[in-house]
Amino acid sequence: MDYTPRKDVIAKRIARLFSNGNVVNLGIGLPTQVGNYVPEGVDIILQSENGFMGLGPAPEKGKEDPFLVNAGGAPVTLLSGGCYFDSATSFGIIRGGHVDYTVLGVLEVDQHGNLANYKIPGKMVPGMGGAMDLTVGSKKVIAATVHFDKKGNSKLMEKCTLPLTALNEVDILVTDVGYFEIKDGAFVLKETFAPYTAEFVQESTTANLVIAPDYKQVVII
Amino acid sequence: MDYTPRKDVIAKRIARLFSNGNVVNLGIGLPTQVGNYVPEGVDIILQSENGFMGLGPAPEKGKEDPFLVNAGGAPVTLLSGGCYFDSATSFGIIRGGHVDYTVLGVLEVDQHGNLANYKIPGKMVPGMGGAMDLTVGSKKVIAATVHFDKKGNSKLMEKCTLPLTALNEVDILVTDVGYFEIKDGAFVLKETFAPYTAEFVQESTTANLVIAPDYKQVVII
Amino acid sequence: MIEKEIITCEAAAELVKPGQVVMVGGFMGCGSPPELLASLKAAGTKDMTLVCNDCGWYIPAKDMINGVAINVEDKQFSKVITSHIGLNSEIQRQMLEGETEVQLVPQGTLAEQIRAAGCGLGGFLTPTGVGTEVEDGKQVIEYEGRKYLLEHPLKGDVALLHASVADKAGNLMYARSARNFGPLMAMACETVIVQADEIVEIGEMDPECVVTPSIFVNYLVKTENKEGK
Amino acid sequence: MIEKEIITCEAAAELVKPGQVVMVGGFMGCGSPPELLASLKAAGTKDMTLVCNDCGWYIPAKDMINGVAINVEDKQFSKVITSHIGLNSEIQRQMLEGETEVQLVPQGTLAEQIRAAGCGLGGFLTPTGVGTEVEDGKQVIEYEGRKYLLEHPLKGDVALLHASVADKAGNLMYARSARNFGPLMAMACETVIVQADEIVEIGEMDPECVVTPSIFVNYLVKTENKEGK
Repeated sequence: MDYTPRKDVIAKRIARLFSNGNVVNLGIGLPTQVGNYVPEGVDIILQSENGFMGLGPAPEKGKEDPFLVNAGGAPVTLLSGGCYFDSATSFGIIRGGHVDYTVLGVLEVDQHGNLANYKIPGKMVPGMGGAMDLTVGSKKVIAATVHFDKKGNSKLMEKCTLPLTALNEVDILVTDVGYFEIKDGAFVLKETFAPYTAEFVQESTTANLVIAPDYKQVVII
Repeated sequence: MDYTPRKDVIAKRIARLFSNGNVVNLGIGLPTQVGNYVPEGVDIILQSENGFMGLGPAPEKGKEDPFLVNAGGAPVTLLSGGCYFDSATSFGIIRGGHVDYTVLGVLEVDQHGNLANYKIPGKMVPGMGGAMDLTVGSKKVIAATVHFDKKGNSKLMEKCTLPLTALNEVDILVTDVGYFEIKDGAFVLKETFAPYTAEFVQESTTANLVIAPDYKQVVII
Repeated sequence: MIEKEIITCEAAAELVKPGQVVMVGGFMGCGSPPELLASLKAAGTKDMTLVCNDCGWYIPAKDMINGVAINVEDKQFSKVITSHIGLNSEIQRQMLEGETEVQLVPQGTLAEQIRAAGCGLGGFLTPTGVGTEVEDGKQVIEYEGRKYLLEHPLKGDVALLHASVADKAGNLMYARSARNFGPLMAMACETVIVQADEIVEIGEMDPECVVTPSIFVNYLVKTENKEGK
Repeated sequence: MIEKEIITCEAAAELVKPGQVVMVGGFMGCGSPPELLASLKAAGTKDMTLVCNDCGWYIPAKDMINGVAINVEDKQFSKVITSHIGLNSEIQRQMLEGETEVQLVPQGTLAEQIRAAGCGLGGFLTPTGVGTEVEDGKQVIEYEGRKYLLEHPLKGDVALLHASVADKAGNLMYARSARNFGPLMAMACETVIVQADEIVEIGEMDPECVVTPSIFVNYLVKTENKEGK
């Protein structure tokens, strides 16, 4: 079965996990795109770790406010009902379990829910920013990644090799192939996204994989 | 030499310790009176541990604001330039050493700077309120008390017998007889208030007492 | 932004269950929600643990009874965690006669314990209480030559707070010195119920001046009698 | 209420000495004081330790250089304590080539360390970093079945902050997401210097909306070019 990376599929599936009133933090990069696909009628509150909640869409060109940026430094807007706070409060919100979902990009993720996404020793050392706090503090941690790396290896690992962002904290992994819960040392396959099948995932996975009793193939539009 | 308690003398002398811009917290009771005697031209900022700075005088009768009270629950006002904060910030200010002087009442104070002012086991157990934080956190702690108890015993003790509010934290003791620094296990007499003399203090003190080289008798008006 | 449910005082009181840890904002009653506390009294719920800076004024002879004193009077709490009870003779009596367990905590430590619970911290080191009875049973940790007590977080099931203004999303502002413990308790409790003197539309509150972000608030109750108790 | 001294950028830069720990507000430059940093660059002060959430943008090819990146460029800091340097290739280069010591700290831990210093705490227990490289060399304390790292306070000599409005007493408000580390650093440093876009008379600021109380501020500098860098 052929595989073509489809980041939009990942963002779309994740966006459907949310329900009304959820507080969500979206990491930089692919996770940010999730915000574009939240279904009509689902009203979530985006928290931005640099100090506000009620994060809105990017402003029109020319209307950027230099004093209102997201955690990636890009200009954004504030929705009605949002508010500002300092960084200690912001991370109090995060660490205190008041964020329902955090969506984070991935360098490595393993069957134990370990996540590595901030450092490749000797090559890429940007610092962890808020990622460690977000991973430890959020009620549910969603890892978002294309299913295969550039060499064609599955991103579903038995054990991370890079320095960890956090230990055993990832609850859900969404790739462009399927939706997995991470539980008891295994990736539990809940859904594959058509045309991919459970067999396809099984064949390409060396890590512990369990097919959930309620597994199904779904179509992501 | 006769002794008549004079609380106003204590408040007046303490008020002269402050300089422009000092941040001061006045305890309930006698210490509150200190605010009435701050010299013209000295502009201090009173912090109120229940959540504001810029504490002003009591409002006119009939103009009390039920949402603006001091730490004793009495109606007060806010000076221009004051502001409000929550209790964690308030005690961050106190514990963090941002209060220059705290003035506290005394049950017992000893030559080691120990203070007991919150509890008489079995008799009076009001709780420590903010007193422990204020005593530990303020840059300078001033204990304020009449010089003799009702039985005529000096309040200058060798060792407190009641449960302590804080250990070795009192820097200055002001009574209606004199002004003392507490240093190296002794009360260091800096001033007596006329008509009292150093001899009078010596005769009535059993705790360690040192007459400061620059000791002088002063008149408090 | 979704709106929070606006409920009655009576419905609010029903959300508070026996055995729960109930945090009540306020300092000598200033910042306590009088109507929520009155309905809690009427509901007669017992066996709760109270966390509150103090137990309010209780001087019946002068008709000075405010804050949680009306609930303390009915012995609704089997345990009270507080910093000061000096102006409530009734809780002092209950404590001395062994009717109610009272745990006295330095005010700054109490505030920080509540904050720690809300902020996901497992504890903090404070110099307050070193060398006093407060130290009993606690771990002492030395850092840079100074001794500190290791204090742990304090969380609650329900917070009962008073705000001057809420917007319908649940963002709060408080009135002057009535702010005190409100913002901390809002972060530290599962269910947060706020008596607001005014409830405005979403967007009417300056986002720079919001003190408690909406995400911490579960229910709003509109003050009926603005003069309060 | 006494007024704070309003000084020039140049005078402000002279208050910052070699060897000092300098805290700079801002997140990707948003909330950093551009004119104070420009004068610090002009002063050429070296050997300082920088505490800042990040090192700003440094992409010279796109003319995107902001925040402390202009000072990093001149190697004014011998040590940098920060949470993120991903958008500043120059500090990454200095770190990898051993020219500048860089200590990377989780952002929430950094914020809380600065707060702890300002609030007189000797440390706190955070779950962040357990089981990662951040744990190395730190005490792990278990509480209620969960592991925490004991982290200690971080204080500074000088804070360089940006406010939208200051009153002459030194009370501050910030602009939107430019608030971030400012209020924390103001409490944690001996000398606090604030570049304010607007300076108003005492009494003109709503006391409910003050974010940083005046007592933390030592000097004010009025922004000259409001467009900033």
